[in-house]
Amino acid sequence: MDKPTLVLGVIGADVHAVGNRILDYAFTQAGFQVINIGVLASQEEFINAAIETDAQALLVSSLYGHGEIDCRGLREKCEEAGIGDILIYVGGNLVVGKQDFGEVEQRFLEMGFDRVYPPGIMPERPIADLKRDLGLEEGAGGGEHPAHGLRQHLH
Amino acid sequence: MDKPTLVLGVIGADVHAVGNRILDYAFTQAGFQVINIGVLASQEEFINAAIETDAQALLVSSLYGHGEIDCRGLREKCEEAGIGDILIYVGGNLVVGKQDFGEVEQRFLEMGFDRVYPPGIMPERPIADLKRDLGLEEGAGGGEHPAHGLRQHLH
Amino acid sequence: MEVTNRRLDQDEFERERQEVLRQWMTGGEVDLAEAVEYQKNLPRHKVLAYKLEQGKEQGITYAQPRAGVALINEHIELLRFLQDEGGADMLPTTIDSYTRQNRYTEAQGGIEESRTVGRSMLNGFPAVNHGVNACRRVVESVNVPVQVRHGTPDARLLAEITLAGGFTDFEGGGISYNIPYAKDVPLADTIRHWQYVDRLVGMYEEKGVRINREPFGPLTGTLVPPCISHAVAVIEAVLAVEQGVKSLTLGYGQCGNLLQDVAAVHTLTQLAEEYLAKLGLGPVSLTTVFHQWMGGFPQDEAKAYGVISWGAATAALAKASKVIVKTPHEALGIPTKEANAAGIRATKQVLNMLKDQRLPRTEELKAEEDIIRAETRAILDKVLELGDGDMALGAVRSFQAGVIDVPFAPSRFNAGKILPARDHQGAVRILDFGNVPFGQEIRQFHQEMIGKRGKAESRDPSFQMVIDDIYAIGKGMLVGRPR
Amino acid sequence: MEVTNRRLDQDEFERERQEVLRQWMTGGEVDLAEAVEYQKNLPRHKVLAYKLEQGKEQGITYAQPRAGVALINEHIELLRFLQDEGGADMLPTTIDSYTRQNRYTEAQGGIEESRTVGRSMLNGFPAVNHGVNACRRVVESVNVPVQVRHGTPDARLLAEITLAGGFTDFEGGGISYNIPYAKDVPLADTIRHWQYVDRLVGMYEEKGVRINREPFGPLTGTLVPPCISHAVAVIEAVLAVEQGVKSLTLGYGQCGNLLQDVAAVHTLTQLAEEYLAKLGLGPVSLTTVFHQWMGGFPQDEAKAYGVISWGAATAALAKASKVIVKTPHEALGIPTKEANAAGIRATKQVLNMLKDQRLPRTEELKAEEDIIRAETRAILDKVLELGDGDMALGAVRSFQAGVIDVPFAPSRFNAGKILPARDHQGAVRILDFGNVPFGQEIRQFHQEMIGKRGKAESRDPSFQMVIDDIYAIGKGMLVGRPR
Ligand code: B12
Ligand code: B12
Repeated sequence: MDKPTLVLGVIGADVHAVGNRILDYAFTQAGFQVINIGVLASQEEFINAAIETDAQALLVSSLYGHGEIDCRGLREKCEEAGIGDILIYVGGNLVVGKQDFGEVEQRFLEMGFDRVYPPGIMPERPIADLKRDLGLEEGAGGGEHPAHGLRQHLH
Repeated sequence: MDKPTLVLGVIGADVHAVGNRILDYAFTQAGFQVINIGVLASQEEFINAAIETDAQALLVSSLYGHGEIDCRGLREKCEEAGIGDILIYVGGNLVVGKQDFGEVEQRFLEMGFDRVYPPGIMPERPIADLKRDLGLEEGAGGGEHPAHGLRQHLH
Repeated sequence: MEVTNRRLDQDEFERERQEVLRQWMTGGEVDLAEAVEYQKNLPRHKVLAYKLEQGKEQGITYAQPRAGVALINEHIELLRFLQDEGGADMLPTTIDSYTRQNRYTEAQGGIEESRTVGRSMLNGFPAVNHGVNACRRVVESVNVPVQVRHGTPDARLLAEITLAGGFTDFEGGGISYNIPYAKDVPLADTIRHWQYVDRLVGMYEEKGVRINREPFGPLTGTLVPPCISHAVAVIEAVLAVEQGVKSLTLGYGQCGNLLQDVAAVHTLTQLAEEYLAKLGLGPVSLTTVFHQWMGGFPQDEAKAYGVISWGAATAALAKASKVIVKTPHEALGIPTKEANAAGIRATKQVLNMLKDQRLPRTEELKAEEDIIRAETRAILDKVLELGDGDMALGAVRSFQAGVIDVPFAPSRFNAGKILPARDHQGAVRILDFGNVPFGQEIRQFHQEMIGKRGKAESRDPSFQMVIDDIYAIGKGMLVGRPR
Repeated sequence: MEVTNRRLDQDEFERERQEVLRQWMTGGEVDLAEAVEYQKNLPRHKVLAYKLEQGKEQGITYAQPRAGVALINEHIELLRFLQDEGGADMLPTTIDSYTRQNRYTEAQGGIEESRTVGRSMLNGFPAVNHGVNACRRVVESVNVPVQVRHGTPDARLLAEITLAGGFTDFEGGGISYNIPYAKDVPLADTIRHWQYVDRLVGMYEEKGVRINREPFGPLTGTLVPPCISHAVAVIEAVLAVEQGVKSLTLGYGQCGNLLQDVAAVHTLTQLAEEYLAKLGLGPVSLTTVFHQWMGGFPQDEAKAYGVISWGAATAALAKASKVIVKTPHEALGIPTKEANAAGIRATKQVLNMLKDQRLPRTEELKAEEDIIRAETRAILDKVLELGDGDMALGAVRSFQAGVIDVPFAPSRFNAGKILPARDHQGAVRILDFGNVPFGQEIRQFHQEMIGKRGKAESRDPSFQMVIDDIYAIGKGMLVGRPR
């Protein structure tokens, strides 16, 4: 079986490269095909890379605080590009300042993201989540994570 | 004119001696006759010293947290001993823990103290206050400090 | 009363013991044989002496808070919180001030009032009033060793109850818990009372239970020159070992100058070993405890974190065995459990980051060590001389003579003539020696060091300089410069 | 584009200037002659270069925060708060990330949206969009000097506007604001753009206005070995001085090991002086800036205070001229003004307490200094060789060849082959040298140091070790030990 493919990148005018490098390494180690478009990535670059490589997921990082502005409309653009059902995860320091994560998560779920991670998350959890969401884990299917369910519901 | 006399001490089972030593020095330098009864001083010791030396004020320190228990009834005992009108100031870390000072002040004013000082106060202010309350400062009389006024009112 | 440094006679001790156990009703709960069994059944990781030895081997500096409240359940909750949320390596039970003065009736009042008002009206845990079983509940509720920390001139009953109660470490000493903590208690009395405590620990030791003893290093916590606290620590070590204590942690309170503080930690156990050997005592296991700055703190929490972290850094660079942690509430009042845990976490972050670093040995460091050794020996040799070779007798006579003199101590058995002041780099030196028996060379050194500072500040060293130094750290400085 | 280290031709500069000032409408507000007058009228205590020189004489380490929000009034309020409540010795204006990428339209959007939602939607102050007069309002609202801090590969317009706006210090450089801050911008371009900035500063200098320039020391902030950041700092100093800059503050980001960090600060200006002299440049005024740990922080605020305070302690012991302060919110997001002020206060408490202390010179410290000097010279000599004696050319070619290689940098003009890892004491060493031109002796030193750690951890050094080190401080350690 082919390795599941994902597109990894840091969105907007954001140059934080360290977490990106670690995620690349960790997801590769975990058996994924990682297409790493690096920092300063536009929404278009994410979508084009996904279409070209037939990826099953986008892993969007935003560290520098402009995540809310930069991520807006990404789901809609995916839909327009015909990959509206692709999984989209987002993580990092998504907003300016120390804000209640519950509210931040809610905002991003409403923007169409499937999973939203709090600052400083270690790779283990998103790796497990992605395997589950892609149905790669034994006896596991997508959607049982409440957040994921919520997004499905909102769309 | 004789130097105004005050009794200085640390009340209860309290052994904090450093502030006591500095207050002794500072009030002496400021022209007062300081009768220092030191640490571990009981209410009775304060009162006896005041009667013996005909003191105009008691300066009660409590640092260790039991101030509330230790200071209770001091004003009443003074009244019984016939020095009910003596000025009583209290300062230090009066209660257990970091509590709102406004409330602490209120509690001690109600217990009959004339002035109540927050943690870590420098000697300058109480010296000025005492001079004013004793009418030693040019053109100044006692009682214009709101706390002082309040105590007068409560009694 | 006269006191000498001789192991207490067993019969005399037993008679005294019956009296002690009658001082408060909970004394009746103590049964030594049963207590020894209880202690023996404690898992090793709950025994402080073993943990300290383990840490010593691995070069770890542990972090320990201070904490105690009036009621048992609240106290347990507090300790658990400090263990789980603070990451405390070892826990304390800080005793309230009434108990410290053996005022058990007032302590009882405090317990009751705390129940009524729903917050602790006592500044610590009244272990005597609560009794043996309550202590065991405390010890059993946590996963790390628990130590009794207090300030009790006569701690005989407290020791009986808490050691039977499963505590494995007992702070204090006949000098260090008298001079800074009492006004009117003769030194011979407290030394004698602490011989009792040490003898009790010795008895546990003989029955196979290791209790660690920790003389209280910082004394008044306020500008105490290392030689003074070292002299006291060494004397208390000698007295304890004579009574059969085998495991000791010697303490020192941070002064703030890195070189002086590291030198102080380095020389502390060296000097104790030296005098123990000289007096034919030992071998014993010696470790060190470094107290983060014990004097007046800044009220601002961020600044307090700065002071706390600098203490942690010094402890780590000096490789102290453990560090006693202050909290961001220090200047204001007994900390909440959250503030206490936060102090531990800040401390542990620094300890962990500096775990594998130490201050390299330099000429300057060696010079500080040399001066501390020379000063401490000058004092201790005089103590032995005054005591005709007996440390207990010598200690009493030395305090009488002002040979040992603790700055700002409340006790009238302390001469109170010494005046400390910081030098230009913030090391604590001596401005007025009182009767501390230093030779010309040492005196000159202190005068020069303080003189340099005076020159830099264009003022003559005086009591005002001392006052400025007392306030300095609270105001965000180390050296109290004139404005 | 090819770039050489020669002073820009004045005519060419003037032509370019007209273009630059047309990049955004606010460029029209700049009038150099008037700006020089404005700068000349600033009181001395508001000029960063003078303050730094004063501090250097007195051996003071200043504290400076980072801070910037989208809207002018809020930005002024923020700076005032940091000055009054934090006690900041000098203030920043941190520029937002759109402005840094010259995306002024998006910055404008951020300004508008910030107005609408009532909180800053930008991670900094969009100075270009706000223009010259807004900058002056900022400068006039506070009592200490203000510096522009950013991360802008092409900062020509930003420099024009902010220097005309009364800022007296400008951070950045052609390498240090490209390699860590860009992906696709050729190095020759940014070096050229920063020659413009430096030339502009040189013109102010020639007209009697002293603007300080500060190359960005920490680069990616993540395990950057001192020799790499030193090499970049020296090159940027050389480039700046060539354009007429007379006052420079060289930067270094804390690695965490005390000896290495102090050695790094000590060698930084030495090496710059050495190469400036070698190239016949100078004299200039050189000072240093120490950045508290720039990599991943712990989320817990108490732990963050520990990291912050340890940075402050190192800066003070190294006698850096100033320290850039982190905040207890670092791991989570742009700090509130309260958290920012708290970081400054914790820092200043430690700086003040250590003001008169320094780390004594030891063999170990000297050894660290020697190795940093040897490594940096190995790199810089190769840079000059590759550039045929020209630092600008050499820098471009060196990055191409991986002779200078910044760990974890996003730029594709950086080789990205080097891998750093900590040794057993936490000093940052090099695990994979890539093409960094070290001789056998230096290589062996690094291998041995990391080898010792590997042995202690019973594992072979690998990328996993690097990852562990990246996470370590965030998890409360310095060295990322295996669990
Ligand atoms: C040094 C110190 C000690 C030393 C004291 C040595 C000695 N014998 O003097 C030692 C280590 C022995 C000690 C012991 C204890 N301490 Co203590 N100690 C301190 C500390 C760090 C500094 C006190 C000091 O010397 N300050 C410097 C002097 C100059 O300032 P000051 O005392 O505040 O006095 C000034 C002002 O307050 C004012 N003032 C004081 N009294 C009065 C009265 C009047 C009328 C006026 C006008 C002004 C005034 O003027 C003084 C001069 O400026 C404080 C915390 C702090 N402040 O940082 C804790 C502190 C006072 N201690 C405390 C406690 C609880 C204890 C112990 C019970 C141990 C424990 N549980 O941790 C024991 C108590 C022993 C006893 N029976 O009293 C608590 C009190 C808690 C509370 N109120 O909620 C404090 C606040 C620490 C804390 N946050 O937990 N302590
Ligand atoms: C190092 C660093 C820098 C370096 C970056 C070097 C480089 N090119 O990589 C430098 C110094 C250049 C820098 C610059 C800036 N930075 Co910066 N930086 C940091 C810092 C200290 C560490 C980041 C890091 O490397 N962490 C280590 C890695 C391993 O962790 P990570 O990035 O968080 O990624 C992990 C997880 O978050 C997660 N994750 C990340 N993305 C995703 C995505 C998905 C889908 C999933 C599942 C998981 C996931 O997995 C990763 C691996 O565990 C953080 C604060 C912190 N965290 O301590 C600030 C921080 C991110 N920076 C910040 C800012 C604002 C900036 C600047 C604008 C400057 C400024 N104003 O101070 C510029 C921005 C430049 C730009 N255009 O982007 C802010 C962001 C604020 C906010 N969101 O509110 C932070 C939080 C600091 C702060 N509190 O102010 N920075």
